[in-house]
Amino acid sequence: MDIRKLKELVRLMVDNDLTELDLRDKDEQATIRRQTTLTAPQVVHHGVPLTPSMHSAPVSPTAAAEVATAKPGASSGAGDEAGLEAIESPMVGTFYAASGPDKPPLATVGLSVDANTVVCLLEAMKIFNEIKAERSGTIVKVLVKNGQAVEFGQKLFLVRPS
Amino acid sequence: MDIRKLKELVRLMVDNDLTELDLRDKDEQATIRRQTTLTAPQVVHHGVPLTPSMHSAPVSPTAAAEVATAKPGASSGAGDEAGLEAIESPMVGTFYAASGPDKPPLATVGLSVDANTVVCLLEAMKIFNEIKAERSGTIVKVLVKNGQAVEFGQKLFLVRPS
Amino acid sequence: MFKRVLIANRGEIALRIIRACRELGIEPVCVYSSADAGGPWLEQAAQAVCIGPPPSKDSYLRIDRIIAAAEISRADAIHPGYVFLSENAHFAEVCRDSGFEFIGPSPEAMFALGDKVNCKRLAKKAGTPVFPGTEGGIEDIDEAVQVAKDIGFPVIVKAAGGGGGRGMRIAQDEAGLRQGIEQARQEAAAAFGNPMVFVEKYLDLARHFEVQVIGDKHGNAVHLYERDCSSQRRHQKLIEEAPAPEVDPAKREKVCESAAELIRQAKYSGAATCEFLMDRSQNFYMLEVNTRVQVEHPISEAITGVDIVQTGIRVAAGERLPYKQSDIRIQGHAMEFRINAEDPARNFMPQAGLVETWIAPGGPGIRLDSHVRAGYRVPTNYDSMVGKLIVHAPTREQCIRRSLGALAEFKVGPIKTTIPLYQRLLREELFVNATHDIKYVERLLAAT
Amino acid sequence: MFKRVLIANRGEIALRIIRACRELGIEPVCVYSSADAGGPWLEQAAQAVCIGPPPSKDSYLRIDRIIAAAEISRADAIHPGYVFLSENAHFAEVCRDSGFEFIGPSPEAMFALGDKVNCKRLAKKAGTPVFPGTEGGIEDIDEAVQVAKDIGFPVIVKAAGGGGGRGMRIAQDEAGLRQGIEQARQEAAAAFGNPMVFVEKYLDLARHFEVQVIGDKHGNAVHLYERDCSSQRRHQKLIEEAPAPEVDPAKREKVCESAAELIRQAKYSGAATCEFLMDRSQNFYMLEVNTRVQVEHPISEAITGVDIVQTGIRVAAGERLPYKQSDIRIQGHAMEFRINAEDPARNFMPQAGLVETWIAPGGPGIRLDSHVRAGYRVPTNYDSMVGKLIVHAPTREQCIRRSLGALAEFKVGPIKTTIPLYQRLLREELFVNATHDIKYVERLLAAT
Repeated sequence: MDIRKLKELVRLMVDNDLTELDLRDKDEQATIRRQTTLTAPQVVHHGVPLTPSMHSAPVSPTAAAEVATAKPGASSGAGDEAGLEAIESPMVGTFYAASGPDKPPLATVGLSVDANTVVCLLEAMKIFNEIKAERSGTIVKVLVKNGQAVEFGQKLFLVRPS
Repeated sequence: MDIRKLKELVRLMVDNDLTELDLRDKDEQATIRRQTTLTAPQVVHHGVPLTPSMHSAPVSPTAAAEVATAKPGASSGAGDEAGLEAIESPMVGTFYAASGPDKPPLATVGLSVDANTVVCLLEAMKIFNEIKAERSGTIVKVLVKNGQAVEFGQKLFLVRPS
Repeated sequence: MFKRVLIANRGEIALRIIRACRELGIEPVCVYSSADAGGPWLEQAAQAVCIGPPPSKDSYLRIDRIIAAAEISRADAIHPGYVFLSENAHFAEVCRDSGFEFIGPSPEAMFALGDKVNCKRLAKKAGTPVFPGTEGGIEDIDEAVQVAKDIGFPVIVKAAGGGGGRGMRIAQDEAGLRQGIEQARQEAAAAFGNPMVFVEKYLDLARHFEVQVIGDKHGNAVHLYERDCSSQRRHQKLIEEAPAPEVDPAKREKVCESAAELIRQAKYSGAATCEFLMDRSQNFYMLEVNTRVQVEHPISEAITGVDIVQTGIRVAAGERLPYKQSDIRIQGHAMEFRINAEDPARNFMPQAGLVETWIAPGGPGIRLDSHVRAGYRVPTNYDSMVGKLIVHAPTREQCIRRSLGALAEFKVGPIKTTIPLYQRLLREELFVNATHDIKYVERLLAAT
Repeated sequence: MFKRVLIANRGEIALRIIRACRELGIEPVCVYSSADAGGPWLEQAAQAVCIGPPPSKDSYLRIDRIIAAAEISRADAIHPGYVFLSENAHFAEVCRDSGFEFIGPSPEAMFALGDKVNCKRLAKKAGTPVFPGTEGGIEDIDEAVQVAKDIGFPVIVKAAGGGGGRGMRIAQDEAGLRQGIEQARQEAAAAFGNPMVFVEKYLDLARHFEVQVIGDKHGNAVHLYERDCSSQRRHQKLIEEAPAPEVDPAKREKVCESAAELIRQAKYSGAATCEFLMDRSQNFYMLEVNTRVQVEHPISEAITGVDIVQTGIRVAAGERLPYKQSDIRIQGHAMEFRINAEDPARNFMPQAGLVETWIAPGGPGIRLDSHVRAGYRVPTNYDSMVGKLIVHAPTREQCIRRSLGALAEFKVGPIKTTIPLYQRLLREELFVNATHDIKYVERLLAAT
């Protein structure tokens, strides 16, 4: 599903005040939900692995984003502490710790995670992508701040594997 | 004594068919001899060390010279054979092994030399400069050919010091 | 004018755009793949954002990540450079829809000139010379023979739905044409499910002649004269020069003006190149239009004094072209040598790896556009061009001499480059006399 | 044209002359001292001859050895470059007498313009503006006071036989002048055995304005407009630019033409520079004439398109100047930055030694004239200039921006260079607004 199609779908939703859209065909599957008030994103799940989950909310990404200046691998300086693994950003976007402004952070220090635990959201092109831990263990450090811009490969969390 | 002055002296000699000129003052001393036939140079001696001895003969330097292409230090490849020393060219010019076309070479392999032994002539600006061995020993190799152009620092002879 | 421009490219063209931005008072933002982490050009950017792993399809071709990088860096425009997404109308559209100015033509103008059928139609309207031939498919073979006789043999039979050389036949005479059409139809039917073929003039000893044009959003367009890019190998340009040597001045003016008229008709803004073949009688036939800045743009900059990249940014920001056609005059002669990390002695084997020695030439008339320095590692993921040497001199003869000097000064190692090939080509009689054609490099290479 | 030219110089100017020779089809021959063995520019010569040990007096200043090298290499002309023997009329004469063409003026013309009294006399005849003042020595103090009043204070009292600052006094008013003449006379008498002094106009906030001129052996001479070299430290030029900023076009034409007329009067062939001071009212006063190609010649090449070094060789070979004055037009703005191996943070301490990093800038409008590369060792025996960065752009403002970009790209280490100083000067209001003068760099350095 190309970006243009996704953006058209999101525009369709916004224009018509839709809150949820669920599409499936033999190659693609997408679930999009949005809120009509200026609140935080709400998480969705995706079915087919290659199709990203999305969530649209009329939040200005540039207003919230801080400019990323760190280089990947140099972004934390703590990524190679003995025995720790880093959860790295698989994309470029803005980091959100929680699924809404009133919600608690998805992952804090001490949280036990498994491969499927959603640890944060990354927003790009007004679409919110949930990021999973992809490993089992315990969060020992959160390396980025809420609203911070992150680049591909940037370390987001340190995890002590279990 | 600057070049202009020397050249003027030489021109004076040529123009007036002089064969010898001997000049001395408190700072400088020069002896210049020339032959009026197209033969080889004749050696002269100089008094004050800083003043080169000279000899003028209407020999075309460019006709006799071969273009020097070797770099100093790379000109023989034999300069650092164990225990040998090189006699290096103290100037730029054309190498003459003998003091005249009918004369034997001044230095051949096997010749014993001392510091004052004249081993060759170097010609530049129509002036012939005698080159001394500057050391005692035996000539073991002649590194340049008669009529060859040499540059400053180029190795001319290898000597086994005594 | 833009405050911040995101450059969706890498290497020398990223550096070229950085330099242009800097001089316009714009902050350049780079995106890069992890293979390009530490790339020397990134140091010169105001900001650099890693967008993905080494493969282009996961980084430099990822529209979503590039747009996301533009968002987080708060850029207000995106420059695509060349190759990658530069001729992707969808990308241009996404940029616009996402609120970023695309530094290049509108998606509509890009499509209008990018589609070959549409482009040929526009070209005819603008008076731009195109290949003569049957316009649509051939129904009747006798009619095709008549067309071929009208335009003169040799002709080429092409499949309407074709590509990749299949469904193509070159015919030297009527018998060959009749046979060729039959064969091409069968091949095209089998390959593309569409037996439709058409006939066009075929040129084998042509020169590649391309016209640099640039337009603004106010309907103005000028040409910056032409480039000759006949020194090619496998359709890859090696040496380009401007102006094209030994071309009749009146014919030059006419074809260059027709190219400017074509982009005016297409309401095109930004830099574009109209590519032609030129036959021995100096007739021109348009091949296609490239809707972006080209690798070889610096030689046109050299002979006209126009900064094409800066102008492209300025017109994208809505400015009018700062010069009229009458301001553009050819000054001297320029050549560009693409320094590719390939070994010409070993069938142009790519030479990725560490560059230990990089000694660049200098002096009057020498421009080097390169992101490479000693200690740089050429990644295996992208194309092999490590720099462009641009040489400008008062005449073509002096340009050749100056180029030979610069190439002799240029030392790269241990990786091999195409420098020795250029030292050879600059001494080839065909090139020196400008009696070369687009196949001469391949003929020379085949002969040795 | 010459077949082989011997270059009696080293470093960047040797390389510059090699490049010029190569493009003219001449074989360049270099001489070098043993300190310069392996010098990168020697690789580009057709032949290189070692002429002596490191000290200049034993190598690059040894006329006999240079002539001998010309003989053994069968050169037919000798190019002196700048500094070393370039303004030595005796050397020019020896070259001629030895059968080698000296690439520069005749000894007579060199002497005519090199002698200050003679030069001033010729300048007056040619209409070249000189400093007003007493022409000969002062006999009567009252008369000197009257001259000073006529030309306006401040004035400078100079010893006729003087030099090195002794016998010089600056006077702001009549009392100061009377006292100054007395003191200068006593000092001059003691120092030079000659109490004769004279009075000239004194300028303290002037700009350095110099006109590039070039003549042939057929009585033709043109000027290539001017350079402003006001960014100096201890009389060493740091940044040069062309044209001089904010100069009245009519005044420019007039002074430049007067400089061309001066060298016509002197029957001068080759390149020369007439140096002037320019006061705030844009009055010009000639300082001296340099009878050779200058370090900063490339910026004049940039704005006029004339290759000064090649032209100098061509006129020495007897050719006529290939252009008339009306062919010379100013195009854009150019600046040159002398990259000196000196540490501006530590009182410009010289930085001889190994250059490990040498990353040169590139792109449009960037020219680098340098013999240096990574791995080169800067010898302690010669001057500290390791390269010249020449930047050309359409306007002065764009030239400053382009220069800032190029200087930011230029990385040299571990030796320190003057690059950081230039990055600072290009942001100084006095320089940016062209309200600077020949002392502004020293004032800035003293203030920090």
